[in-house]
Amino acid sequence: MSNLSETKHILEAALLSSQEPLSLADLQRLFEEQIDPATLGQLLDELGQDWSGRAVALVNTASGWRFQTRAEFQPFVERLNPDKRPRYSRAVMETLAIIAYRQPVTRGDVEDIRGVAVSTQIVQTLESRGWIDVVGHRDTPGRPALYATTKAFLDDLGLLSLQELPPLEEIARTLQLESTTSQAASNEPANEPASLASSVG
Amino acid sequence: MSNLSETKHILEAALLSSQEPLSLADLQRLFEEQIDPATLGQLLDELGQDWSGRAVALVNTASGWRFQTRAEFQPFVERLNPDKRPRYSRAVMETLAIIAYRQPVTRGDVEDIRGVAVSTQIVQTLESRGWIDVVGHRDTPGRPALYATTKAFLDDLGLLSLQELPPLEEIARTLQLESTTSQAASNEPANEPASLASSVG
Amino acid sequence: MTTSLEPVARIYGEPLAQMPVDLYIPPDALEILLDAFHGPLDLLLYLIRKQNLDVLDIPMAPLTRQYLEYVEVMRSKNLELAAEYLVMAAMLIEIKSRMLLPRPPSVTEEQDPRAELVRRLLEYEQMKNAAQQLDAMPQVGRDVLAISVLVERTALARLPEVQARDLAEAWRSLLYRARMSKHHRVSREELSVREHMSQILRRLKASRVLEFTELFDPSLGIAVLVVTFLALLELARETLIEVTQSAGYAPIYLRIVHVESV
Repeated sequence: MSNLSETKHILEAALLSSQEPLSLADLQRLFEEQIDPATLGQLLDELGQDWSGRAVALVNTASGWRFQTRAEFQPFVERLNPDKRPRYSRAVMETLAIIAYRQPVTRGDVEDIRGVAVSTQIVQTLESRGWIDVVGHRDTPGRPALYATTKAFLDDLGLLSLQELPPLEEIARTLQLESTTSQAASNEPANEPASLASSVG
Repeated sequence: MSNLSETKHILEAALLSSQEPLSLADLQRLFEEQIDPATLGQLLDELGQDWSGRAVALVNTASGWRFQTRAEFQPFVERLNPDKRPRYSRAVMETLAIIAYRQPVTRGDVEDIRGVAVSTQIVQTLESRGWIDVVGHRDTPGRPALYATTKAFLDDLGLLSLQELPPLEEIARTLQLESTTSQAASNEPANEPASLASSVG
Repeated sequence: MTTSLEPVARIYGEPLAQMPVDLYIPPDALEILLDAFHGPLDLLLYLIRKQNLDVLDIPMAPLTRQYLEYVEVMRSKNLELAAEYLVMAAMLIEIKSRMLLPRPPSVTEEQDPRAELVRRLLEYEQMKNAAQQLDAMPQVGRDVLAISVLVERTALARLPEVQARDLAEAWRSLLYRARMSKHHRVSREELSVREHMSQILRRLKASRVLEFTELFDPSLGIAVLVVTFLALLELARETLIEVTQSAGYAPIYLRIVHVESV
């Protein structure tokens, strides 16, 4: 490699023009001569810094590196293209959350947690977006499909791995309050919502 | 507009993220406040300069401004996406081989050897590639064109001369090893292409 | 004609003349609201949170009453009620009745009839919140755009690559098809002759007439001279060129046969 800044420009052009995130292996393939992984990492770091403070950023996702606009830029885009992409319904997002946090799960598992039937359409919406797929079948009657989230899901949310998902709200509260619960439960007062509300201190 | 450099970043992001070239009118629409056309022009100039010397360039096309990779970047992209290169059909390759080894030949000669008609399209494919051309006409009825391979053909195949083509004796030998019926072939019928070979040496 | 208002619903057989105050929903908004609740757990959570109740110490009687009132309203409006709402109603009533039974003083959490309901409510609430958080994250395509600038390609379409060995392969398949293997011998010299035949024709095409000696460049060596001469003879034999000499020792001229008619 004759020139590091030229190499950086090639990396930049590859990342700007690629439809999909590029892995380190992909980026290596750009060059005829082997490029040292440490150098590659350093160039990517530099590139990320070159782009800091701009409306486009270099991000590292599960499948690799890619350039994307920053969320703050979206209002400008929407002025240009007023038809914005619709948000997914709550049913879709809840199904997605359950699959993301509890994977692999069957549709039945999702239904148990949500307390309602999960329509085929909801599952299809997520499948056709490429965010979930069938990773196996549970060995129970009917052999229901087990769903998990895909790399594309992480990519589209700009995440490296599932560990980067927002942490679930602590269930610990339950345990902490359980002692008070049992006491309160033992002498349940008159069925007045007001008085009950007061028990929440 | 509070900040010109921020405006430039917005323009940059819009141009990078748009699938289509953006006209000056499109770019104006990005901003809530009217942006002075002279300022817009100046910012685009600056942006173009910021990108000079990189593998991606800002270009002004008939339908507006857009970013695109420079032509020099193409070999890198192709290394990244080694999509299968197109291949010539067997008919084209055989025609080319006959012209290369037996030149100068007419289309009729090629047809005699191949045993099938040679379409105009096949000849045109090789002519438009610049690999064969007409070097004369045979003085027979219809005065058919005589084809030969060109220097461009040798250049493109990385050959100094036709003698660097794989020798045909070897080809014949390998074939003989394979062909158990070679003796049967010795009493060759009259209409065999071999009659052409007899014209040489 | 009766003056009494048509009851909105009947609860435990008692007509309910009015919507529950805290549940009042404009009638035309009911369908929207039914849509807004994602099942019985969601509705229960709404009722609990709205009244600032502790999920871990749910007052079963009022909650059950309110839940049933709500379900009755939905039914009275002939809205298609998901079976899950009725299953939940039955569960709430069952829990409520079990709560009324005297319990031994050493009751543990597991034996609390509400435990399963609480577990489900908390798990659902956790996922509901997680869904909101996920939804708040920037999504490619919705909140951020993936960049993919145009790759400038040369105007020329990608052309097939051919190697010398591909030609040999093509020839080989020809030989095989024509069963020429026995009698067809092509030597390097012959190929070289054919190459020079093309070269001579090309030169004649450009200059129309060549003097015999112009064809030969002694600096290329004897082998080339010989091959050129052989090529010349072959061209003449194949009547591709005309070789003329007006008299003995006069210059020999070469021309393409009938080139003027081309």
